[in-house]
Amino acid sequence: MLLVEHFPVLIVGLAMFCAYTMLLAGYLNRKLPFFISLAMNCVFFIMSLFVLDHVLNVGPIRYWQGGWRPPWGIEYVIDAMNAYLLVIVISIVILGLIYSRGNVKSEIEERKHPTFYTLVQLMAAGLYGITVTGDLFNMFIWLEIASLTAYALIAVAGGRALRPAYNYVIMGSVGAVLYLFGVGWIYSVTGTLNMADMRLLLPLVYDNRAVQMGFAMIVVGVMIKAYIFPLHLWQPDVYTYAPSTISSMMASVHVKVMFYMLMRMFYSVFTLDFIRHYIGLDLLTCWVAAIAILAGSIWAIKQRNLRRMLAYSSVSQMGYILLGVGLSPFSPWGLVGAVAHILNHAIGKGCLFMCAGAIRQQEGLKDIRDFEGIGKKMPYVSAAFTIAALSMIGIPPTAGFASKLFLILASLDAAQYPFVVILLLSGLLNLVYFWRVIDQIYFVRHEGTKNAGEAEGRGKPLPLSMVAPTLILAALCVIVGIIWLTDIPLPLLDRILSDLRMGVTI
Amino acid sequence: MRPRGMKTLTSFSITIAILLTALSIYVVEDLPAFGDENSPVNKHVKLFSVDADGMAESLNAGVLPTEIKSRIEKMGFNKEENYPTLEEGNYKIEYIEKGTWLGGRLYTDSGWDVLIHEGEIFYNEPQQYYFIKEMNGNLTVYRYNWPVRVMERTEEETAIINAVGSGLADYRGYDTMGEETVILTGAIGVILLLRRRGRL
Amino acid sequence: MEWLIQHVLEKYNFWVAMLIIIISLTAVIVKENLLKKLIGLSIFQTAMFLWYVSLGDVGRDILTTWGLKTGTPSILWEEAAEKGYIYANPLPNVLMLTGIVVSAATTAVALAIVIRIYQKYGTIEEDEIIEKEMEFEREGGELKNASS
Amino acid sequence: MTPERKVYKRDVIIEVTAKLMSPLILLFGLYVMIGTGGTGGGFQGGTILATGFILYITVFGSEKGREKVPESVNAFFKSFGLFLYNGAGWICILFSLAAAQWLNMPAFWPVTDFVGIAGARSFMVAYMISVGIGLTVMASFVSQYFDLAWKEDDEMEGDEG
Amino acid sequence: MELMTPLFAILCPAIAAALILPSRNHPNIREGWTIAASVTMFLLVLSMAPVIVKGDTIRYVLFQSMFEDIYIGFKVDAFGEIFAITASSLWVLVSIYSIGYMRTLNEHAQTRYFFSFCFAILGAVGVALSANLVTLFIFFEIITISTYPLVIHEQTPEALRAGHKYLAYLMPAGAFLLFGIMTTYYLAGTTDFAPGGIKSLANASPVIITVLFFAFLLGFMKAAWMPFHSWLPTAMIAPSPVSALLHAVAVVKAGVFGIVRIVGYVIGMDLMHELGLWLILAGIAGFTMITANLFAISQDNLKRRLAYSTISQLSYIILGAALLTKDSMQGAMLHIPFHGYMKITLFLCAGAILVATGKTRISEMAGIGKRMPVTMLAFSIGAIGMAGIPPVCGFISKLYLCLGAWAVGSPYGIIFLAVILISSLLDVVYFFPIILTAFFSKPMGEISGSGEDKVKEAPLLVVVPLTITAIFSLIFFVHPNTFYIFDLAKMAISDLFGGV
Repeated sequence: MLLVEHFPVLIVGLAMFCAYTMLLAGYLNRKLPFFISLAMNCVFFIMSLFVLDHVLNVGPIRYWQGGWRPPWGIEYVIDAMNAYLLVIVISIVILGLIYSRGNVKSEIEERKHPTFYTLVQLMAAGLYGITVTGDLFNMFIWLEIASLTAYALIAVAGGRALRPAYNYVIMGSVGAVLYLFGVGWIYSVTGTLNMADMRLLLPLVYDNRAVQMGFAMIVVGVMIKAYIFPLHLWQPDVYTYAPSTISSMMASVHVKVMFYMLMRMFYSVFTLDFIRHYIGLDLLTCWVAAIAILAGSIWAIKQRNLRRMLAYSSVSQMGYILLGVGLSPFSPWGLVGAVAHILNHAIGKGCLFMCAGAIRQQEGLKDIRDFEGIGKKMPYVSAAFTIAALSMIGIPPTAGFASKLFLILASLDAAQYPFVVILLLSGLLNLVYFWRVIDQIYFVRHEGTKNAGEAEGRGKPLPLSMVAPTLILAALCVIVGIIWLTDIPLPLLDRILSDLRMGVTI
Repeated sequence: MRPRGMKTLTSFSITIAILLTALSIYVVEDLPAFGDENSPVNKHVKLFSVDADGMAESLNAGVLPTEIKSRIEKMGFNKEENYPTLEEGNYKIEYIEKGTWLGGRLYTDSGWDVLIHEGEIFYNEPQQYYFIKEMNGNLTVYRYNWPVRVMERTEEETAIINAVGSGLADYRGYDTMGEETVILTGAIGVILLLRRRGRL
Repeated sequence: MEWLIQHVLEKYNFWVAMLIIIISLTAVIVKENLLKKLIGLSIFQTAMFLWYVSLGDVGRDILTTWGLKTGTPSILWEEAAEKGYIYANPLPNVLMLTGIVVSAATTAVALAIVIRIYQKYGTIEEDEIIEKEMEFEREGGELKNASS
Repeated sequence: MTPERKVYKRDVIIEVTAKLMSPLILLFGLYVMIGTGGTGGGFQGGTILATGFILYITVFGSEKGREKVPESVNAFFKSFGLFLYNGAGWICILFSLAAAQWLNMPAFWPVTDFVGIAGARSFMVAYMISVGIGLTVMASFVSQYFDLAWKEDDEMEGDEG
Repeated sequence: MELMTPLFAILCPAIAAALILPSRNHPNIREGWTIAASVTMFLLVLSMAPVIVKGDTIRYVLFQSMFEDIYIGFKVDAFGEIFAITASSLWVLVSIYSIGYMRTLNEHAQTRYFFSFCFAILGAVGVALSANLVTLFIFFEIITISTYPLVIHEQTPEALRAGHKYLAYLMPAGAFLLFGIMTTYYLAGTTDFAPGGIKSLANASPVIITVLFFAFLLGFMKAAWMPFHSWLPTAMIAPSPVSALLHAVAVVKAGVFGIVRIVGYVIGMDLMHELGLWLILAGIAGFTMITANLFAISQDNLKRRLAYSTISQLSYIILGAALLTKDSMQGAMLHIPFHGYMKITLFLCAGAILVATGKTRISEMAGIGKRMPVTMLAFSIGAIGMAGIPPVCGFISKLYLCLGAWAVGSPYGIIFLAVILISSLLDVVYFFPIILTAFFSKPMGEISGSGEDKVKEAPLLVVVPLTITAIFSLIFFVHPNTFYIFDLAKMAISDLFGGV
């Protein structure tokens, strides 16, 4: 075997190995775990780049755990989609770690840092695992690791974060169990747990009610995790009160990986043929996504707490991705839009949450109406916020414009004209609630500007470790946006389309 | 006195619960019968059936008929999908009498057992893969699933007579590692949330 | 009778699992007490374990057309052959061992959060907690969001 | 907020029984943990071990329990069990020079010379994986018990949102 | 031919913006960057003119996008070159002017001002040079966003309200434009500008073409055609140089430019004529010309009056494009630079008056002509040109427009000819009173600058640019081919109508 074929399992396994080490190291010295985790994740990042290169040039990696042939053992399959997502997840986790270096000091007492970083590392391991695995039950394990760590990491903020965290525990566990239950339904009529094997055996029993039931349960369970519109109710409180690092990590990568599970279900386990002809879910998905887009934006407009606003904005942005997936049966550009928006939203929303945390840490401000003069006091953070907000609105040449372009083209190509209107309208709604913040930051001048809110470290300038990741993400918003306009990502997209068995290339 | 969020949460999840359960009870009928030892989970899953004109002879002769072979490969169980190939010499066919006790399973029907060299790295024993059954002029092709294969092979592959243990720690070892990590996660989470003394 | 055998006796385990799921989900939703919610959740998971494991069982006498068979634990032993026993399917057991561990860990974390909530609010009744949070906001301790 | 600590009076019978029982429980747990060859396995064994400790702690209280199961040992076992398990996988990759996958026993691993590949697998499963699982499960449950059962009259921490 | 000149021309303001930020504490260096960038860009743009006059077009593909037949790049043809020359040449003068203006009024946040100004100009020139609709859209949005800080420069609540109105009009316009562009790509498979229209668009159904046309019309709301005009007078709260360059030349002309592009290079004259869309467009333009002038008469605030005059003058260009005849098209193309020069003169004069006396209302300007003769002379030149009276360049373009309207021939032609003449008359009606009050009416002490009567000319940095623009608007009359404008217009016409 080539060495690069070991890299996916190395990434997941070593991520956990590193977590155990961090626990011991944290017992000896409280500063150590952060550096261990940072170094290891950088190594993983290089590995993931190698994996992406190998996948694009040679082909998918299939790794048999324990040397057992897939239907008997656990198989890891890394095709273009996984590799692409893996690179995104690892890089954003690294940036989040760097950010947390300066941020955690002000939000969590010092004696808890070792366990905090261990849990963050374990969450990262769970996310990597979901990304690379090719086995339905194995995916459930990683899902549980990622979720459990998330519960604990949200609740550690204490105070108002506790009740949302508990809601999340209940709803998230119900979602996970629903997922496993759905897997059980499918397993009961095919007798296998491997995704590729399942994909070959399922068409024989597509009209079996158990299969359709399993599909419904899996979709509902995963939708709870990915807060697709009607099931998003745990999310705004959680994102509002969780530690800044955690809300930025969850909003940028956690939910993306959860949504990736949904895409796997749609494209790799079941086929678009099943979704269109046996349960007729394609247009329904599009409309759910459309409602999510509009409702999320309207809720966001009603908010006055910055992070709550961003949380609702995430709900609407997840609608974008779901809309792309829903349009993909009609037009390949839908899938392209979804794939592009996974990256764009990860970058942009991560940057926005980091900015929110930075503003809260330095000035102790949460209410948008108190933001006068932030532009003067913290120029870099507000510049990053502006760029990321423009990307969310979809102003060229930022990243958001590219995904809007793809999705509009997809809905034209699919002859689903209402969605064109909805996409353009939601761009304007995003303008409304983001521009309000930008105005407050830069332009509004009241007499006797008041600073409500008291957080420690208020007024004193932010450490570089918090500003740098924010700026990097903001710069990426522009760079990625320009790259999407070129034809550089074309081979990647073609490979993703063929690996997800769209049967077409662009 | 409850904010709107919780209300909607309740109504949503009640509807979800009722929907799911009603649906499930309706769907249970399509499940294989409880305790059926020939169900896909317990033994083998049905792939397809062709009419047997002279295929029985070739099967007895130990040769897989090209029609069955092509059907199987067209279904996707081929080299591209990383399944063992059905070339000559890579498989061997055995006839199994009705009532044979094999692989921890009692054969309620007689048929041909297709064993395949799977080409794994350290084990290259031919393993039970397909089962072809003849009934009223039709050949039905089945694909064996986990339990048969494991019951047949676990002793010489892992030297563990406890199939649950071998499955837990060996065949699906990576799952179990994740599971232990989940336990560790729970413990660390509790430490993070509650512990007020000691070093961690 | 035929109908009964075909629809109830053949599948009674699944029916039972479904009923337990109804009960547990109702508990999760309706109960105001956080611990009772948690208990409902655990019952939900356990019902799923029952459902899974009953997939793997073999050899009910009602069904078998071939002599007397009962499923035995899947531990290989020589006499099984001539005794004509057949093994239960080990895979669901493997999976459910993992599932049990996961549910245990989830319960632990949830309990920890409940304890934190009790330390903070002095109660684990949801509506009282929300009442206290409202007081917080009236004191201006926390921001009031416009949507609620 | 937390209710005031009650002082329980000690009971000889319970303490003696606990003193007698818990070592036996631990022994049984060890037997179950190693005995993957027959029934049993790491998880069951680890749970039984944990019950042994928890019985002791319940009877003698957290402080004395802490003396018997120090935090350092606990933390060490928590990680060490998983080191064993995870390492068992890496060993296979290392010894086969990245020719075999994770947890796939290479033909020229020292043990395989005596007991063959299957024997080596069973050795690894019994003495590395099961023991690893057992240690982790024991340590995790004990520490969870410590943290959940530990009543402390600490004040409500302030509200950070 | 392949030349990187357009790219360099676009990069100039970007580099200047990048350099302005670090040197925010040294005003001289900061404004030095602006001047240098503007001059360089003007020379680069001008250097392309001879090539184009020879009948060649300069293409530069920045990169190929992943849609086939869509590339991000520049294609400089005669029409685009006209607009580019206008914007870049005026940027030189306005940047000099704005230095004097900002310093005299010592405004706050000058760095932000110059920074956004650079990006606005980048957008305008980018729109002029872009090769297809997608590139044009990118630069269009850049204009919209980068103009917002300039509009709300005062940061007073009413300035913010004006800015919100600005966005409330222009961002939906961007949405419409995007819709139009994607529909065009979906129908035609390409978005490149082709003289005489994109061929493959012709076999789409008339309904869709009409929808497309209206989407584009709404998308180019920057052209301030009625009834979607009211953002422009509101945006006049911005500092005078902004109103001068952006709201008389760059932004609004970008909108008009877009409309002419659509008429001539995307939908095409034939299609416009078949579907009778030209009549709708011409009707809107004529309505706007008359109504805006009537609005203008009632305004007392000088800049608002100028804004309404701008709205009506822009509609001259739209009308010229809509009439679809050679002469009218040429008149439209000539009116872009000519009106730019004249109108910028007027705005700069308004700014100069504000700098010198702090007056914004016309009723207060009685007798101001005696105190600042140069400014008011320049102002009267601009006003005469607006009315289309020789010897100012406005006469030429309006002459061509009238010829074009006559050439339409049908009763419509006569009607639109009458409309042009009437609105020119209205121009006279609302411009000459200003000149009269300025020169020939006695200043009343309490109105004309409380107490002090010693109002002098504005500082030199302010007066020189407006003098230059006034002189240029005379030069364009005697020698219309300055900066190759006239040849370029002929070039564009021959491109559009095939052969001279």
